[in-house]
Amino acid sequence: MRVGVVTFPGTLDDHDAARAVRYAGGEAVPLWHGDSDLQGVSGVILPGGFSYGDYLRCGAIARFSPIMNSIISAAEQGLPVLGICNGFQVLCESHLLPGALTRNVGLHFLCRDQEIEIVNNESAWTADFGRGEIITIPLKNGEGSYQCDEQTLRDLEENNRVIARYVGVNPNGSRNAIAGITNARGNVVGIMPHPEHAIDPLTGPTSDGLTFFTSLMKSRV
Amino acid sequence: MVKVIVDVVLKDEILDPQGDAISRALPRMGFSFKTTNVRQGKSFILTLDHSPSASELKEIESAAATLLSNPVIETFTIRVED
Amino acid sequence: MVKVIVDVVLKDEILDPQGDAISRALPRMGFSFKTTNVRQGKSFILTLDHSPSASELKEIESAAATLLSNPVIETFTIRVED
Amino acid sequence: MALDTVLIAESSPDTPQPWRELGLKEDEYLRIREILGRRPTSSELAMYSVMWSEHCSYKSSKIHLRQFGEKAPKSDALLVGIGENAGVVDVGQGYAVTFKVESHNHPSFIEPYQGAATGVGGIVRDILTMGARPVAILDPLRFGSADAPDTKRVLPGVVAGIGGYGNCIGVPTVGGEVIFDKSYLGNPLVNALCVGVMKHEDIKLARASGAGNLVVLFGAKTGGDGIGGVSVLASETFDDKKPTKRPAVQVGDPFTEKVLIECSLEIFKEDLVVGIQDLGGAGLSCATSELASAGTGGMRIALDRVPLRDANLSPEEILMSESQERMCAVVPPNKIDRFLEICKKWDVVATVIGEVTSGVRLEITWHGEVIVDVPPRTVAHDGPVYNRPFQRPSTQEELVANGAERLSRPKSGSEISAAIIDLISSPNMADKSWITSQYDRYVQGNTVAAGPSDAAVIRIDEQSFLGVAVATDCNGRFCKLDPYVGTQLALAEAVRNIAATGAQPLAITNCLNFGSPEDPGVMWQFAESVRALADGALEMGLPVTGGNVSFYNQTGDVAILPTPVVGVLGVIDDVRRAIPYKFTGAKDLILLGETLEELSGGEWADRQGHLGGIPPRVDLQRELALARFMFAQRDYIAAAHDLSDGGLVIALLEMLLNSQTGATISIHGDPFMHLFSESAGRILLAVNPEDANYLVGKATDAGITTTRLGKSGGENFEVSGVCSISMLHIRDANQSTIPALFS
Ligand SMILES: Nc1ncnc2c1ncn2[C@@H]1O[C@H](COP(=O)(O)OP(=O)(O)O)[C@@H](O)[C@H]1O
Ligand SMILES: [Mg+2]
Repeated sequence: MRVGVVTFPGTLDDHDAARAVRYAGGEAVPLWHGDSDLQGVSGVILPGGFSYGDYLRCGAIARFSPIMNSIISAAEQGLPVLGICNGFQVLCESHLLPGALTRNVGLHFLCRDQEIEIVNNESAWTADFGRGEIITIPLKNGEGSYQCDEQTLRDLEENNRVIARYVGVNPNGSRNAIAGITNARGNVVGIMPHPEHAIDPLTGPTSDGLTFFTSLMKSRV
Repeated sequence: MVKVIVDVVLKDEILDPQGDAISRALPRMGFSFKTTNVRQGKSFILTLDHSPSASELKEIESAAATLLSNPVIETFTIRVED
Repeated sequence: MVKVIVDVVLKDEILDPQGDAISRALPRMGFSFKTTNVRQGKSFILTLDHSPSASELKEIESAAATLLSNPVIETFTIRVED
Repeated sequence: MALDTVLIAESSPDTPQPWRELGLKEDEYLRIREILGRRPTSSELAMYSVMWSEHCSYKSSKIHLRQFGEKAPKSDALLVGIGENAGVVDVGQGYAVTFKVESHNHPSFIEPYQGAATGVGGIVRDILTMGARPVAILDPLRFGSADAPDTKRVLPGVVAGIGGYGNCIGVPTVGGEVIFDKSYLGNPLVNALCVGVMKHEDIKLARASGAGNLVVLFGAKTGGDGIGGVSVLASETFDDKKPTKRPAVQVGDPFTEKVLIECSLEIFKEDLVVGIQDLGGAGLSCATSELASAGTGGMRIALDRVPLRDANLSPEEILMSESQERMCAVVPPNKIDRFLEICKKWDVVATVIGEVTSGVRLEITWHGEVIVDVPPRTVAHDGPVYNRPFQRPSTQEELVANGAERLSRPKSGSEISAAIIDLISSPNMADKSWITSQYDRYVQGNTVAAGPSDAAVIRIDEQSFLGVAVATDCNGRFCKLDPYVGTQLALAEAVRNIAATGAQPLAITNCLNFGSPEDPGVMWQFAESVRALADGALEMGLPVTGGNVSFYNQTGDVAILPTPVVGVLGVIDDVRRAIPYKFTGAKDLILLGETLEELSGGEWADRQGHLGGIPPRVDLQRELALARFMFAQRDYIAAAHDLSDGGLVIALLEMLLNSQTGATISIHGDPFMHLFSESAGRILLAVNPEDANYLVGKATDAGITTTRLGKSGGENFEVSGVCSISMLHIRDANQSTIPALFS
């Protein structure tokens, strides 16, 4: 399966996302922010980093790039899209996902190995997990606190759109300890911690994150 | 030179950890004035070499609503300073 | 409720990468108004339940000069909004 | 302000010039006049003054640093030595690794966030300039007392600045040091080390050759950053009305740096440059004169072509500006189109500002008028050299006579318990994860080990699992007691950290942080330190590949503890076989190396407010034997941790805390001495019980003393017959100190 990995200026984890796709048995296709051709990929990953320096607001400038225009329309047609960290922020800025990510309550960048519980194992990117499975993957960001209004929160909770929740102490002040969410259709997923950094215990805390990518390989959303 | 300033603040219902941290720090630093609330906002100072026309102001407003602020969590106001 | 707003901006001679990034993004997004310069600042909105006295304003000024701004690279102004 | 040109300078020899305000000595100024055969123009004066400064010319240290060349061990690994932006070593499989440390001490005191951030930016560009992808950052830091109010200002800012920059450019920060001592109050040390990786054929050098090749400036636009000093040229001599307030504070733009990294690597890949230099201290003055001087000598620059952020800058200011995130490349004319195309792809401003000429002079024009015409070597390399007087201070005798071994020591079990808790919770020994959790250690996906590991281990090839290990060390108190021994102890410790991971030590870099070279006592510390490092490098067969000198680290007359930070790079053929620093399951605990009664300058003595005596003995051969043993036996060792600050007790507790278990050990002899002595040449091992006899046998064969300490397990740290402390209590003591001070 061919999976697109987008590089904006300032993207950092694109190589890692591509490596994760390869580890999962897929082929990673680099997508450049200035192009608008999705090259027929079956899924797209918006990796972590600081697109355009994250100046202004995280993900705000990236949202207006040519590649995002194509991704937004394809996602609305059902193309699986995974936004990790900065990618999650871009998805919120693009209104493919509701809410926004704001400054961590601790006010610091925080890099740690984080336990999360997979709450929804029906999305394109989580179907290979067990429901309620607890995994450990790295969290690393300064603005990872998920915020939204009451109505949105209710909608997310009632419609099984929370993908994952932080286990234990809430690391950043996210509402309902939300670590990731999906759209109504289940093809667009945003997740704050980094599954692509947990694909091999040699270089990450676990290999738990690999399942996000193998899920896509099996999915038929 | 004319300055058009876009002030962006978080909506009241959105958590503002920086504002809260400042609230807590003020008394600790020995300041005695009492605040009921502290919020931190952003401002964007656009310098123009002319007074903005009505249509330019409209464009600035649309930039403020799309690029400079995120309507999901923020609101903005615009002031012009000559 | 009275709002005392402390506006903090980088000194003119200090590089503002954020402002520069916005300058570059605006035309890319199709906005046609021309800016000679964009700077990004911060604001602190202190809400008080009374009009600040002269001595309170003085204290706020000193908080602005120490906690809220970094005098090495920033300057500030204070406005009161009733 | 009137433009000062070469023509004007020739016809107005007596115009008074502000050489003194620019930091030049009278004989230095006269020397410039002699070189040029006339008075310098104000632009030339600006260039010479900054290039002949201590920071750029190494005028006080050069005489000593020569030993690194003279005593250099023969090394096949060294591909590029001292003199380039950073040294390069061969790590096998066609890979080359470059690494270097630099200091940004003073700027980080003035503005901690930006000072530290631009320090990281600067060293990363030095590494990039060699043709390498930057793959890791380490940050050796020193602050004043942890509870001093100014430390609360400086430390959080410095940490946020390093994280803010390093995280944003996508280079993992994987190691470093955080040490508190009152001597650093008012003079924190912010050193940053960067490691870069490339293939042999990608190595780039900083030289301009080939007449007709183009000089390209690319990256950020030039602003008035860091030219506070040179504004005297504008104000005092020429125009008093001009605002002279220029920012001494440089602001970093990590996003521009990240883009510059990717853009440069793409340019290197297509082999589009013949020489390249980053713009650091002294900006264009340095880059143009160094490129020309290291090449054939001739270069012409049209300074008015430099893209400016501030249109009011004078040519002198442009020459001196230290605006960040800029690079200067020498590009053959037939490759310039492709070069500019790649810059455009990355949205990087690139401008041809001049060309290499067949002459031997560096000529700089401003709108057609010649404002600089100099032999570049006289600017870049032939600066003044001082042999500053040095002398062992008369107070040294008294200092070394007052050993910590004579202090009264804890004896009873409860006194020893209290000393253990005091030490593990002391700011120097406390858990630093409040700091390191602000750094991205995962980005690039090659981090095999990061702090609190003894050394960082980075994979450099995904197929073969080739990797490198890096560590930095220095105990300034040891160096104060004896700068020669102290420096060799720093080297020994850094090598031991590499050894503890099972890597093979390969090369040395350093950052020599000292007080004023004009103080003969400080100069003695410096001379001893350099001599020790050169001797040590020779004895260990490890080349010194580069480094940095930072003088004038003092508050008033009081210098910081001499702090020669030593960085060592090791190579590891298969990172999957690296020795971890923590373990799971029941293990036997074995100590390698001998413990002597050595408490002076150590952590326990420091907690008693005591500094005096003789530092621990250093035996570099013994360190090498340990390194060989660790490498040979790496597959039999479950976990290892080197002993250094705080001795056995700290090494043990750190290993146990990381492994989330307790232990029971027994000690033969004076328990306090064995637990708290800081003898060098020791490593703690955790091994599977069935491997213990084998390993002890092998160590004995290698001439290494071993001690079986006991076994891991349980919920307490128990020293049989002495004390038993709950690990929960120890963990709490260890973890709460730093957050309580700085959150
Ligand atoms: N303490 C030292 N030990 C070894 N080499 C040093 C030391 N200090 C400086 N050097 C070398 O001198 C050269 C010039 O250093 P420097 O001016 O700091 O370079 P740059 O301006 O590129 O940072 C470099 O090759 C550097 O490695
Ligand atoms: Mg350099």
